[in-house]
Amino acid sequence: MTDVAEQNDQPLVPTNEAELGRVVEALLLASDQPLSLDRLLAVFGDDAPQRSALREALVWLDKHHDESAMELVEVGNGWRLQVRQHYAPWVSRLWQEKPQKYSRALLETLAIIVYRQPITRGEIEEIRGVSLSQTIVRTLLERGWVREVGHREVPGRPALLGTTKQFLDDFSLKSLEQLPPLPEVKDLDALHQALEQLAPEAEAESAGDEEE
Amino acid sequence: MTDVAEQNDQPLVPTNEAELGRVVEALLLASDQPLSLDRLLAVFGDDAPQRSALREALVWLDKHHDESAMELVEVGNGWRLQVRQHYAPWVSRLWQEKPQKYSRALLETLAIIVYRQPITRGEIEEIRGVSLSQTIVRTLLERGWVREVGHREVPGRPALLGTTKQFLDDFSLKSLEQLPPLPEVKDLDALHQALEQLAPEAEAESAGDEEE
Amino acid sequence: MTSESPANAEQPDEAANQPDWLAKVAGETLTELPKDLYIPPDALEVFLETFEGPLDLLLYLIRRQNLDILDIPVAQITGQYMQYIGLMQTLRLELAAEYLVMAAMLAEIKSRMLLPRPVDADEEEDDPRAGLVRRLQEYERFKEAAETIESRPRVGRDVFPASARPDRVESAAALPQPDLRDLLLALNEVLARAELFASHEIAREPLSVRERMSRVLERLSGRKPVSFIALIDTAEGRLGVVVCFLAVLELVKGALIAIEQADSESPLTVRLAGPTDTVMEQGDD
Repeated sequence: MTDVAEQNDQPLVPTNEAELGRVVEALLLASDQPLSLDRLLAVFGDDAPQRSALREALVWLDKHHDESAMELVEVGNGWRLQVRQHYAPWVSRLWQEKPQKYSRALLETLAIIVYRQPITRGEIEEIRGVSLSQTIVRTLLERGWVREVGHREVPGRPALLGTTKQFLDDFSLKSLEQLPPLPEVKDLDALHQALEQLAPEAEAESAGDEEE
Repeated sequence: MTDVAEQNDQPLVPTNEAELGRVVEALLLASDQPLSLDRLLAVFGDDAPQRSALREALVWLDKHHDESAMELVEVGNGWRLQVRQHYAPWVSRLWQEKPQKYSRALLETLAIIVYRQPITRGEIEEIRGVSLSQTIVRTLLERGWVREVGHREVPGRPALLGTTKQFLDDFSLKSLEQLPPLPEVKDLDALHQALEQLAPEAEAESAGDEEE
Repeated sequence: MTSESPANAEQPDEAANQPDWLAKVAGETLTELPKDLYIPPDALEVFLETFEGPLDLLLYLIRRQNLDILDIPVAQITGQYMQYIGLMQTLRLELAAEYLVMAAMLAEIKSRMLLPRPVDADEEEDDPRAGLVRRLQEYERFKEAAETIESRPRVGRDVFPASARPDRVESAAALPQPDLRDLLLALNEVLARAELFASHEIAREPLSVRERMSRVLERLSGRKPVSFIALIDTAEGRLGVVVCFLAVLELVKGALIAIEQADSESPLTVRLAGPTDTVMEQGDD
């Protein structure tokens, strides 16, 4: 928290192996994907260090984490800092602890993708009137319910999102056809009727309390 | 990293400070939210270490990462490992997308909620002198920075808005206490004087007593 | 919505009191401004967007006066304010309502100030400006607080949480599984908010076409053209063929793919629309 002031758009070039190692560490920690050497180099812009220097920094980083819960591994797409397998049991207990509920925002986003696919983030934002948080999209991608199916050929080439087979499976649908068409969704009574048709046994008893 | 084999569903209780520290490190890294002491303890189930031991492990962890690019901080929801501010400039170049910028209207609204919570929309509008756009409230709710904490018992039962722990997390605050107090009324006399000019013949003595 | 107002009429000498005003237009600092305006009209729109409402604007005007010209004539602030309103009305009508309310309030204050007051009147209670002063002061405090909040290190902008995961986790954690009801109710809520969905065309459009559009795009994601026939699975029957055909048409309409045919004899091929296929207008709803 100390030397923020001296930082500006153009970060300083790290001068030694350890400092370069820490920059790489920061990058790997902040990224949720493995980073290739090229991707790492790109961050430095014109002041990119030598490839060899970067490799040395990775070696430094690896050694430096000898005593931590993380390890540096090289995978197909590049380098990744990951939690050592040794600690996986605790992590799995953390994750198991509470299957949270998905937010309304996430469900709305998913519903829009279902009905309007293929669709870009921008278009989703337009419909919902709110900016779309990165986390929501990531969760949907991780869950395998949604994936990028292409790009819209406009400036920026935004990704187009669509639903997957996995989505159908997880929601017990044979095809999207089984979902009620939009007009019914708009009419709350018709919606409930459609829902009951979908799964008469399951929905029958909870018919009263759908609003929260 | 040799004894993976002896690990099974029931992870061993870490026996020393450093090992406990590494378990905590693994948990914090794997969680996408800060973790409180309670949540950390819950992971260990029946074999939970002492609270004090956990605290010591956190101290160990903090010290252990002295020379790394990350730091341990305490925020609203608990503890978080984050990239040191020093390395933020490189990290922010990792992504093409610029971080979301929030409008002044949104920030003013947020500030009013922070300092005047619980507060209704109407009261916010009164302070800002403009009607509050739906989008602003929705964005604040969606970011999880603000939520409805109740209703004012007046006609219409308007919702009361307040800030959340997520707000503290996202603005690196342990508690609201850490924010500076609401700024004092600015050079009261000068402001008043300026208004005086509206009608110089009117009184000049009501300048002293504007609280709030 | 008449822009004629009493205040407008009484400021012919406004230009004489021109403060040494600075405004930024397209990055350039203006020190000299047209005699009849504080801000040139085309800059005003941009300029106004920097104000968050009538209080903000009023505060700005007062602060301005305060710094530069304390000896401004009485009607100045109101007059200036009215002038902004007039311009706003021509440029950004939707902004005007709240500003008009403030203008009315200013006019009211002014008129009450002109009236003689009973000698024994309670000073505080009777001061028509007291309420306004308080609101301005209160507002200014939050304006400042907003800046403080903005400058806090923010996750995603200045603060980056460190994350790492184990390569694999043995027992897969139970993930939340919403049911269809949740999903549709969420959709229902968006629909209630966004009339964008109201389009009949969309309403009639079978969902399977949407789904197929995604499939087709995926299929083409290798960037290699695919023969149109290859996209159709005859095993799906008539309906399947129709759905596929509609999906392709939709995609063409949305400029997402392009259909090509070398000559009238050769087969139709379908490929992703390239950056070269300039699209003037996105086939939006």
